Amino acid sequence: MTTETTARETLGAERLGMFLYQMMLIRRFEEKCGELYTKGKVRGFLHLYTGQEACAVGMMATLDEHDKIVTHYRDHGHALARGLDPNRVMAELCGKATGVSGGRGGSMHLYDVSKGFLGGYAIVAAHLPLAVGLGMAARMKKEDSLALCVFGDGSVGEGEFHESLNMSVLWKTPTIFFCENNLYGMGVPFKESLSTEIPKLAAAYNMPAVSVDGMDVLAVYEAMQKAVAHCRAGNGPYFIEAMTYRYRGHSMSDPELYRLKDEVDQYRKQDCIDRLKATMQTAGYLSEAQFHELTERVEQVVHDAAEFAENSPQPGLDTLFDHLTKEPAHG
Amino acid sequence: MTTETTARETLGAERLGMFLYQMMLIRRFEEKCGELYTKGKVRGFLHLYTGQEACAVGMMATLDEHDKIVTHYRDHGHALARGLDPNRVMAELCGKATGVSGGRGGSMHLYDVSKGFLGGYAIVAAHLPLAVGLGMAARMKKEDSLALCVFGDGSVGEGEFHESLNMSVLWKTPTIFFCENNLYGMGVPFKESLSTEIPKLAAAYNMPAVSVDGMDVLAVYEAMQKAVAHCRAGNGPYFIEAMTYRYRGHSMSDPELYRLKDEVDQYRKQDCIDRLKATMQTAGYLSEAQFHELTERVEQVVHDAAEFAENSPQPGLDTLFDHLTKEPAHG
Amino acid sequence: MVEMRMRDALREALREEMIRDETIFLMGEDIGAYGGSYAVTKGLLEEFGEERVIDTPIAESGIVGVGIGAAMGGLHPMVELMTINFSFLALDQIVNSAAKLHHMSNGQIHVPLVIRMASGGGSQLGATHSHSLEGLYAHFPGLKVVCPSSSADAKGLLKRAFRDQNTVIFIEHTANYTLKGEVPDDPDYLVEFGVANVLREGSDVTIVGYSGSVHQAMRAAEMLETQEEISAEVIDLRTLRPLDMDTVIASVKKTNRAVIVEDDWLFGGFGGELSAQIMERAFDWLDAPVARVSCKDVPLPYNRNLEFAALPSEEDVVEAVLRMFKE
Amino acid sequence: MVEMRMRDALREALREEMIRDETIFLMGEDIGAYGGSYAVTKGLLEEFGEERVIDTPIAESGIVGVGIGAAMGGLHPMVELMTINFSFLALDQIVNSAAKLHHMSNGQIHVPLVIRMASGGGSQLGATHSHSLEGLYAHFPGLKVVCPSSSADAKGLLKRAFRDQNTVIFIEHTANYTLKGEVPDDPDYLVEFGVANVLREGSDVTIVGYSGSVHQAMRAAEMLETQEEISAEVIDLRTLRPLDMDTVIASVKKTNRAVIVEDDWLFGGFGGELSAQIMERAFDWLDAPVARVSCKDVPLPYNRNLEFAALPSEEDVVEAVLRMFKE
Ligand SMILES: Cc1ncc(C[n+]2csc(CCOP(=O)(O)OP(=O)(O)O)c2C)c(N)n1
Ligand SMILES: Cc1ncc(C[n+]2csc(CCOP(=O)(O)OP(=O)(O)O)c2C)c(N)n1
Ligand SMILES: [Mg+2]
Ligand SMILES: [Mg+2]
Repeated sequence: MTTETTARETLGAERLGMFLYQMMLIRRFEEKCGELYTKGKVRGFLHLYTGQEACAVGMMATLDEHDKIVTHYRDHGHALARGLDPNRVMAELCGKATGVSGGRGGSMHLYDVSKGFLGGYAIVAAHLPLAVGLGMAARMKKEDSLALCVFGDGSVGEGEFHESLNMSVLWKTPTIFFCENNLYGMGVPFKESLSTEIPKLAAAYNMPAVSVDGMDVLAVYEAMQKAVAHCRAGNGPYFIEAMTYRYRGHSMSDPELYRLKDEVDQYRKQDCIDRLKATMQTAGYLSEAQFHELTERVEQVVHDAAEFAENSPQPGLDTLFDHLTKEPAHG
Repeated sequence: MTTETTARETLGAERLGMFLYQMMLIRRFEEKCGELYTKGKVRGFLHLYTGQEACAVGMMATLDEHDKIVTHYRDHGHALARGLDPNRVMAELCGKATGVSGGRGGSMHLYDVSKGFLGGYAIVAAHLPLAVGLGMAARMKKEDSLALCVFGDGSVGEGEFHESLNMSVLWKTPTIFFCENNLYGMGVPFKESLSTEIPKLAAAYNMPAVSVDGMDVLAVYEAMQKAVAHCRAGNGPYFIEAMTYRYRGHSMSDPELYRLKDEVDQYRKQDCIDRLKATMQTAGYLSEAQFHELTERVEQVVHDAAEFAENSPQPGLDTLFDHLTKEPAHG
Repeated sequence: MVEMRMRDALREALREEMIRDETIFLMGEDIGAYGGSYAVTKGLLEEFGEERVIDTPIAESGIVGVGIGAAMGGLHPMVELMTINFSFLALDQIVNSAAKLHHMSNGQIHVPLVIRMASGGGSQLGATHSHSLEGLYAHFPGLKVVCPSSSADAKGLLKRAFRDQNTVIFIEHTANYTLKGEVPDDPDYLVEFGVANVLREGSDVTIVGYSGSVHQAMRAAEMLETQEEISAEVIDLRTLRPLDMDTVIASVKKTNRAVIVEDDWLFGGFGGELSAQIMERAFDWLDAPVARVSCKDVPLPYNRNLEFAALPSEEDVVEAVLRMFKE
Repeated sequence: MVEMRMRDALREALREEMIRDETIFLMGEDIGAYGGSYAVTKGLLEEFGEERVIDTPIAESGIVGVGIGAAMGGLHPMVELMTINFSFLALDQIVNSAAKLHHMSNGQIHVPLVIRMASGGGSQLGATHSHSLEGLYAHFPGLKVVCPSSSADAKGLLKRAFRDQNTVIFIEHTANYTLKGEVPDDPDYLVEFGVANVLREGSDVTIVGYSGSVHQAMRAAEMLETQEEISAEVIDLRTLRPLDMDTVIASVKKTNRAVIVEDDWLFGGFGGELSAQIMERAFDWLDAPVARVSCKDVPLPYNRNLEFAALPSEEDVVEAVLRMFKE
């Protein structure tokens, strides 16, 4: 409770309203993606983020514009919370030329370098060392920026998890490892794929490692603030495990044979949006009218994004060989 | 001191004599290898084991004949301590048809399946998962055997270290991870390649992990006894770090620019052979005559091995395509 | 004979082999409760229990290594790597341990292991999830590389894989999973390795495919027949290592022309091997250079139009054949 | 011009480029105090300090990934993987991250990274330590693959690699490290990618090599000249991606015969690509099938005789050429 009070008060009505808006936007955006997938407008693998919104919003709120972000394939929430244009994100999911990756990337590979959003990665754990390298570059260039790396509980079993944590501590890189522990890697409960607790393992590399309630945006925000301060002070990496839950299947083709409807319902009761809404209402930060307005705004933005995507052109066939390699600077 | 007394007394003069003999054999064998390398009889990469003999002898003394062993490329000591024929080991180093691997393997790849010695592996850490699989097979076949996996401190940074430890605990495989920490991975001090202490990291996976004096054969023996008992009782894997030191360079081509002669001399003062010899003399287990006799026996065995290797035939060129694949059982 | 989809035929093969041989067990990512990401192992956890159907952590190198160790320990594991895209992570274990141990140990060790994975593009999964690496695996001595194109072959080849004493890389093109076909129900139905399948006889040109590309080859052959009165022979290689070149060469000596179709990138792909061997062994019979129809030299884009433009199509095959007849 | 061994030429290239461009730094296994396992980086730690010459843990995938990240972050790293044998472990990072990010991000990201590794057999290092994988890397769009055969090329190509904005796989055959040759001392001496080198002119047959095999090709050419009065043209490809086929084709159109020499296994190797392209583009000029001289289809054995029997030799090249003239 103290945590909540402190964070709530420091942030104030306006920023909390922003958090709520972003979480609602992500929620609605994801629902729309699901619809568009069913209609065949979005294709390939689609991994929805509903349930986990507090993670994305809480983490991004603490970063500077110069910070760098790499995340996994479940990346829409992170992209939107980082401020990528919803129109261009949706266009990307529809494979359009106006998409953030020109239609080449798709749902799993959103990029916006102008925002330091260096991509969603689809090979589990492969972006962890990239985040160490990004931190290393920041340090070597004497920049004050840090690298945030988001990944799931299932990634912890990969060798690169280990290699990356070790190197980040050895070289004191300003890297925040943010593990969204939604209890499953596809259909496998993380307790069946990992012999230990995630923060315990991370701490064994000699870096600070904490576990927070990932369905409480304020808890995520506070943990991230500490992590950011730690990195900016030149103390090396920091590890956060956020306990969360995804409401939908792993991807659109998941028959969800491995968990019970009951469990999902249980987690929906702790919904991050409901919780922040309640907190704000209790604090007198949010009237019903304001909430209604937010809902409408979100509806409009998502509607516009879908329209934009729909009306955008396909990339031309003549662009097939574009961007295969970058022309050498020397000519 | 108590450790030493207990182990010394339980083992008695005969077994300790055997330990001493084996360590002396390995020492002399390795020196001979070095000579033969200089003469061009042994080629390729040659990694000598001198200084680390207590590890090999202490560990192998605790195993049963059904147990399985996989080790790294610095494998002569393990092979000899496991009871592989010195003649055939030396013949292998010389690439002869009579070698334990028919001359195909060389120094880094000694095999004797009849002794459960399933090989030296030259890709750092690649044999760790094999040892988990061997343990798994033993468990699934309800055999009482276990798998011993030997590797160096440098291997700890590889992803497969992590993947293997995790799976061995998850599946409770009877696997002993034995890390010979000789302070360097080639020229890199392990403190510069690992952000933490090895047993601390291993313990984080939820398995027992200890560190022992790897230049004291009795300490190694006792630690291994506990590990073996733990595995045989069905409790899953066990981790041992043995602190040791290699007297020679990483391989024959190592210019040793990364360490001082002084450091080597320091470690030579704790030499495992000298120490066991002193312990045995104090206990009245070893007369000068007996020691002299051991020295001569070792000399003879190594001499014979070199002769055997020298006089053995090369594999025929017509065998080049042998053992590419095993013919299917069904026809 | 029963009609079934390839995924069901594969499941039947696994079931029958697990019943036949108690040393066989399955391990892999999401093969248990989830039923396998392409539903191949669905129901097997329930039937055979947790000891024989094991969900693993996401750790490709490690799980292949565990499979190798278990095989060395006397079992016959099947490791499912979900998709071939993730197998890059396990390549060291496959190439340096599984493929070489028999040779390096002078025949003392062998590694009876089946590694299954889904392969191929065309589903808009993007650049990292659309690889075709059958040819890459075929390059390494010590392995066997199998890539069925039909339900019957899938069953017969997978069962055959479990009768082998070596590591078999078993590659399933995702586009084939839902194809239906007649499958013999004889529990000893095996398809031998290294025996190509002449799917269609013809006299004017030989079209060689494997894995997914067999179907483009067949469709192209039909188009050639009906639209151009060109009679094409179609050969499905079935296994790339061992490779049945004799069947291909005999065909080319009859037709005097050959086209190779594969999903993988053309440059440095397996088609080069096939093309070179045809030239080496049927030089004097060739009326035109051997043609290759393969993936364009780009990572596969997500966008549908771009992806289709990059992948080889039956139209591309027809075009390649027509070009031969024009020159 | 100074005469130096290839390893010294490589070191010079690194030094000069590090002086020229502050964003360049080196990381890798034992490149610091040890000086590099083939002594290429010897002295650089002392000269440039620990910030720019970084010893890494043994973690191939991780260190390549860190290099990619650092490149994305605005630096130009060189990652040394010690030998190509260990690069299997880093292949996913190389193929799925380094090679594809520029394309997948629609040109927003690029990965200016040089990955150096030693390659080749012939030193009795056994099956796991004797790979030749130049061709394997050349298969993947988005990469550049460079494999010098002389001191001058080594320097000019490595310097050129640091002027590139993409990931360059830089492969050094261990047999070349001690070869001496004249090297220009101009700090802006660059050898362009995609320009093959005609090392020797000839009129009867074209011998194509790269990396280590260039030297077998040259020795074979001399044997052919002195012993058989056959005039061989020898081409060093220098880079496999981009590949300069024009030079090869022009030569074959002149000589009407071609032999490809490579250290890698023949089956499914890069020689197939070369052979196929020659046939495709010079079909009517060929008097005999293109021949391939490569490694036998076995893991390389430790024993010297067996290893030599497996690897391609100049005698094998001569034989292949003579066979062409006999048929
Ligand atoms: C190296 C690799 N192996 C397997 C996969 C297939 N795969 C995609 S997502 C996933 C589960 C990852 O779970 P987690 O990290 O917990 O993330 P979540 O999906 O729960 O957000 C798997 C196995 C992959 N993409 N990459
Ligand atoms: C995957 C891999 N990377 C690099 C190497 C090269 N290499 C051989 S031994 C070695 C050092 C290993 O050190 P450690 O594990 O401590 O064993 P030690 O040699 O000290 O016994 C290295 C880097 C290798 N063989 N395999
Ligand atoms: Mg998860
Ligand atoms: Mg060591």
